[in-house]
Amino acid sequence: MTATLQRASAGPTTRRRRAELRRLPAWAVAAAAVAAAVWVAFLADGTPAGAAVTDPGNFVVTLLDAVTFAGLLFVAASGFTLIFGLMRTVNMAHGSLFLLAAYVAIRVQEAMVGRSRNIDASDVGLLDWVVPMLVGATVAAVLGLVIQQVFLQWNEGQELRQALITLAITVVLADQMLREFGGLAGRMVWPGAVTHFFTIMGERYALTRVFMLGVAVLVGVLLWLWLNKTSLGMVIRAGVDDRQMVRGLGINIKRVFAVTFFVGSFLAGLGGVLGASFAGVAPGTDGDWLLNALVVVIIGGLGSIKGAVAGSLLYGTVVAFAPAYLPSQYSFYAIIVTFALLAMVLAVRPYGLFGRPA
Amino acid sequence: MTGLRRRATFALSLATGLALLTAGCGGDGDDTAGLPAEENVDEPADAGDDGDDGDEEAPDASTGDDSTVRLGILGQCEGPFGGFHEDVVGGTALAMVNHAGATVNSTTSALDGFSGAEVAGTPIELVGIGCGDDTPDRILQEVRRLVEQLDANVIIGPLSGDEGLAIAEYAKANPELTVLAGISGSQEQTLHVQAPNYFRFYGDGAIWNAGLGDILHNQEGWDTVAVIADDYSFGHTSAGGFIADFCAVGGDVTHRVFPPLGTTDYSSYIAQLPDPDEVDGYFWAVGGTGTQASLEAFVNAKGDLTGDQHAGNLFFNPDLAQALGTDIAGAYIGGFATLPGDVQTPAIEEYLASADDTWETLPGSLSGNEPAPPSVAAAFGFFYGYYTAGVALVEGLAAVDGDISDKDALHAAIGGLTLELPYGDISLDENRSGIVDVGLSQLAVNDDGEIVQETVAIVPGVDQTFGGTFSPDTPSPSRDFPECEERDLPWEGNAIPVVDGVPQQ
Amino acid sequence: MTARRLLTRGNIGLALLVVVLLAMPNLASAFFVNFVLTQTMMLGVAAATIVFLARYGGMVSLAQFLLVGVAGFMFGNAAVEGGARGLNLGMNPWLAVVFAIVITTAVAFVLGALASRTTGLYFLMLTLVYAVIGFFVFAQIVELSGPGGITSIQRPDLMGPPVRLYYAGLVLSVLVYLGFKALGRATFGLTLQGVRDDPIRMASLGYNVPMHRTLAFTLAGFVAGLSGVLHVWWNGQIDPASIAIGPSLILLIMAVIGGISYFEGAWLGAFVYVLAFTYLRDLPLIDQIGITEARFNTVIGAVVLLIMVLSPEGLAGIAARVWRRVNKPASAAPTAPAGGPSSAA
Amino acid sequence: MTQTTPAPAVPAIADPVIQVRSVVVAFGGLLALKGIDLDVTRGERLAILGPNGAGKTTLFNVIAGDITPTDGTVAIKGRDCTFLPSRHRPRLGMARTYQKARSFDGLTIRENIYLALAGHRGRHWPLWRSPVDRRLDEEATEVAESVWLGDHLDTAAGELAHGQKRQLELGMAIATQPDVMLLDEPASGLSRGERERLVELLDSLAGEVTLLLIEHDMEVAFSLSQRVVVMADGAMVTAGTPEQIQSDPDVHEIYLGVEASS
Repeated sequence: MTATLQRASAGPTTRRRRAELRRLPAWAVAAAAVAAAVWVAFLADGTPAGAAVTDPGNFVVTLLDAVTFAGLLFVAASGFTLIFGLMRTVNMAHGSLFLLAAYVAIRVQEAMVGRSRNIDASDVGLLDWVVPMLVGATVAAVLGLVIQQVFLQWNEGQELRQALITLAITVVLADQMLREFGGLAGRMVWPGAVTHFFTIMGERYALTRVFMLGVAVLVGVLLWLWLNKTSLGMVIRAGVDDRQMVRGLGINIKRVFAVTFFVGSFLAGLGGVLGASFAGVAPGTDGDWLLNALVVVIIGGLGSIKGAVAGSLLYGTVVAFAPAYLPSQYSFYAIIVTFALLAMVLAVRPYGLFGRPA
Repeated sequence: MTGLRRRATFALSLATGLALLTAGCGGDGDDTAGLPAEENVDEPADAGDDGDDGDEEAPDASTGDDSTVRLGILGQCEGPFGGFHEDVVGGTALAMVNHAGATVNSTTSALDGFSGAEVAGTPIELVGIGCGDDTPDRILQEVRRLVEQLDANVIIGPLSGDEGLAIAEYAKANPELTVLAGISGSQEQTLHVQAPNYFRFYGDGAIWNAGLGDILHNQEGWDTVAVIADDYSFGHTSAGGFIADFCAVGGDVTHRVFPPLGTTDYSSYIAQLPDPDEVDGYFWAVGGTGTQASLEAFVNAKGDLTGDQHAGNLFFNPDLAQALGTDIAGAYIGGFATLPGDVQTPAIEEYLASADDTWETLPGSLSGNEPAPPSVAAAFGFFYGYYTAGVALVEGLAAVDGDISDKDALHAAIGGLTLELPYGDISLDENRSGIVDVGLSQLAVNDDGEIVQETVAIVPGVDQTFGGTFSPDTPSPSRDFPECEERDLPWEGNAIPVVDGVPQQ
Repeated sequence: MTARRLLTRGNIGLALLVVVLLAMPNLASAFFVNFVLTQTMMLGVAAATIVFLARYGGMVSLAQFLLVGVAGFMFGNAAVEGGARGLNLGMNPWLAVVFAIVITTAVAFVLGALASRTTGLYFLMLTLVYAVIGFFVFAQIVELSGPGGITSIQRPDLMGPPVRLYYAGLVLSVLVYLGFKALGRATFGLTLQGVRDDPIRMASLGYNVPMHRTLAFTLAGFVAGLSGVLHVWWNGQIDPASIAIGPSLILLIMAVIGGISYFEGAWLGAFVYVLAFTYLRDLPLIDQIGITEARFNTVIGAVVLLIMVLSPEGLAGIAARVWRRVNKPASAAPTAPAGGPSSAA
Repeated sequence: MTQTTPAPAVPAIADPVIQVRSVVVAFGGLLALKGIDLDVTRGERLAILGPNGAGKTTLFNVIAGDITPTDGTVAIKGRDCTFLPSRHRPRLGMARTYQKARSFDGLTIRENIYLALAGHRGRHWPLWRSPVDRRLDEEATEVAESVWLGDHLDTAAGELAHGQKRQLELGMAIATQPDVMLLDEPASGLSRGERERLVELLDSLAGEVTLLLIEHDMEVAFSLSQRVVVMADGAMVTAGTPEQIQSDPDVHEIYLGVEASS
């Protein structure tokens, strides 16, 4: 018996080696992160931005770009992940709701300002931006609710079927929006009050981007308060953690689902209006933003608000840093770095940073 | 376990198969000796293993019957230019009305086509309208539908650049076909493919910026410029035309930045541009949502857009970019589809009036696909490009006296045409691409304080080689081609100034 | 297998169908054969790889058209000689086919390995991201994709006449159909279905679950690659827009229309789609009810929506249900693994 | 090492097949196992009792490799298997069943058992059927008959009744002729008659098979096992022969009492 015991306890070395082997992807990712940081900080000469130590201004601006863009990503992805977290519905129509809210808001803003082209920021009061935003997001939310009530409510649990239903809705909505709003790009105009610039480390920077981040943070805080401080929010949070439990509590689950879908679609709409102010919208923007939301939640983990924050920051960082800090002749391949990011996250955590297997 | 399902689905497939077999056969009940499907549509029908059984006519008479021009139009009903479907069909229809005695079938929509077109005794019948979505794959399917199913023998279209390349290749493989490109702007479709039956009475994407370098360098005194353009063929071509022009007259391009399609946040790419004190100016060729987003990213990072430091291609205009404040007045814009929209001559007025006489209203793209006076659509390049193709078809037919059985003669006749058109004469170079007059414009503030586009010059006789920068032996414009080289341009110094819409001949 | 077992109604039906299809070039117009049916065969094979992964592996993939495109690009790069676009390797066309298939299979292996620890909806979304990133990769790496696509891609002389391409598609379709069917009863197919039903149980039985998923994806990639070679032969060109998200969705839509858990559904869906795409707008008065070719996407979207609402098993599923009802007294037919893939999520 | 073991009355045993040492499993902040030590000797039949949430299934999952412990080691047949993924267990002669029957619902009973056989033999990849498969099918048929499922060979597992599923589960476990079997509540949800058959079946297994079993049903547990371990709240409480446990007042209090009230 002692002999066998010794054999068993001879394990530790093997065991440590195994444990290390298992952590190998994590180490590789850590090494890659450190290498990237060192590259950006010291070695990145010959890149468009230059090494951070020699050109701190560019670095700070890129960092600000990353964080502000991450704010937009978060708003766009949070509704998607909320709906998935509670209902296991992959809402492929998320991008369509995003685009629809943007189009509606643009129309409303044009009506409020009284002209459809050459709108100068100074013509746009804060209300001329906030009201269209709320109207657009509400339209998206109502449509989302209708989609949920008509097409998703009765087949709950059939996840693939739901995903394909929303996919079909996306195809129809995209075509109908093309018919209604045409093929040209449209845009919301930021309110004049925030259209200013400031100087940081000798570089000019736009207040609108910071404003966008502010809106995103506000949305995030409100979402957090709602989920943590209201009884309905707590039910939803509990439902994300344990769906069976919520059912057992005797709560009107249908109402909870409807509210969640409404809020998730509203968030998609908010994202759409922010996106339309930031970069404009056109046919195809729906697909782009569905993709953005997907990348964020795949990185961050489906159904996790924390994950949406982390995913937005990581993805935003890659989007901002890759073109600036790849050697100039390779900056065309920045998009491929996104793929590398995805691959690294999946290698370490197949269900995303904060995700759990369904 | 699965046996039942399998059987059932087989039965269904079988049933549909048989049902469609009848449908597929269409109305022809004639004997079909040999394999109709053997008909080689990708290669000349006479080059190969058939022709021995001498069957009367292939089904649907797809090769014979040269007594009628069966016209197919390739438009785009989906995709980014989906809104222009009505416009482009309208262009060709108007050409038929004005030059072939046709009447339109509906006075409120061009898509219903026209009837009664006839040239020298040969009727022109519209057999179908193809519906592209801006991708080559789709337009190939559409052209095959028009040619192989609906028996079109003349195609007018397509609309966009990559589509044009695909259709030119298709034309090359189907020499019996006659293709008159619409406004497709890629260079290679004529310069490289050189299909003898493919004609473009129009400029390519590079041509539209011809003359801009001349003005900016020689008149405005720019020596260095940074270029930012979409990272795909149209962006490359458009930037390539500007670079060829600007460098030919002695300027220098110091930076070339190509943000990928699908970029949302342009700030990292704008950061790659030099600061305003480091170059004399910037040239913009970013389209779609990128127009707005990239200009705004520039304002955010580098400063306001000013007229003395910025120029651009067609996208750089106040209809597409809110970010252009009033400081932008004075900036130059490359020609767009050779249409100087605000120029008024008797010929132009007559052309626009003819459109208004033909339809009551047209739901063109410029009016947001709402009913509007047809001249709104007609004054725009998309409509006009398809108009020129239609006129070319009519005049080509007239030149061969309506006899289209000899394709070589027909193609030679079309190739030798010089069209006298409202916005300037158009002839073809040896690769059957248009030699055209290019209108350049400048942004200005109008009486209402709004930024508008005004034509300031017409550059006559622009061809696609730019004095030799581009030739059949050079690659397509790309991220690093063309290089910046000085050379003689035939149109340097020949620009005709335009004042208040009147060319100063 | 005895001769009697071979003589099932299903097999007879298949044989009949194949005979009819073989005779089609004599029966139908050239356009119908070379355009409609040839496309049906090519797209059917590609859609069948979606069905294969969904039905046996519980993985609904949106990346199959990407693999079709990878094969097309690789064939174009390898076979074209002296053009202005792509790598211009100028290989013998058949060698180029091998090259294209090998690369496509390798790409599928890598993508499959990355996705192998995810299932269900995660897999669906990940493959959607693959499809989009794949498009951008080809759009940005112009050395591989043109720039702006590879054109003038010739097919081998053997495949010269279009009708031969049809026969090639037909032969490939029959092989793929029978192969996938047979695979379902072979060890790998059974293990894959085990992985679909319960990956944890499979692991405790000694199976390497991620490896099974990876190899299934690789096999699907190999078949999609074959379809891709046919496709590029048929089309003569390929460009990044060929593999954008639109075509990827259409391929999935075909599989869904046909019935995503029926192999027959792949071809049925492809056929119905191509048919609708080609002939729907020719129907008299169809534009009177607001259906023009410009609104084709609305029609297709509505059809998919209708199918998913009424019968997630698609047309093949509906047919099976009708058949079951007709034959009800004959046997209490087992219910199909309805939406089988979703249950594995 | 046994001296340091907190759990009392683990008899010194020869030839241990399973050795669990100080195993701790934490789910987030929750300690599901708080340092378990367990030795199972070859041929032993051991039952683990305990109320819900005692950590029995977690311990099973650790031994079977479905869960990697937060701390501690697991050795099977003297080999350290702490980090060995579950898929390597069958090669060590181990098979298990699950509390909630995990069969492959889309496959037939024969195919389910076939997978157990093929998995054990390492026959995972062939793309076509061969004579080997026919032999495996025959074996699967025999196994199915031995668990009284011979009449349902071509029935999909998803259509089986609950009791039949458990029979199938057991069949898949015994198909590979393991010498260590982990059975997680094999009798749950079975009728009285089915339970008797189950006991009969397990009794009929060759004597050298080591049997580790979680069972709620005392009757089944006591009739099958030679030794009983009682767990509560992630720790081991006591161990002994079925007779000892049955008469242990502590066990009655912590286990039976709890169960009666729940």
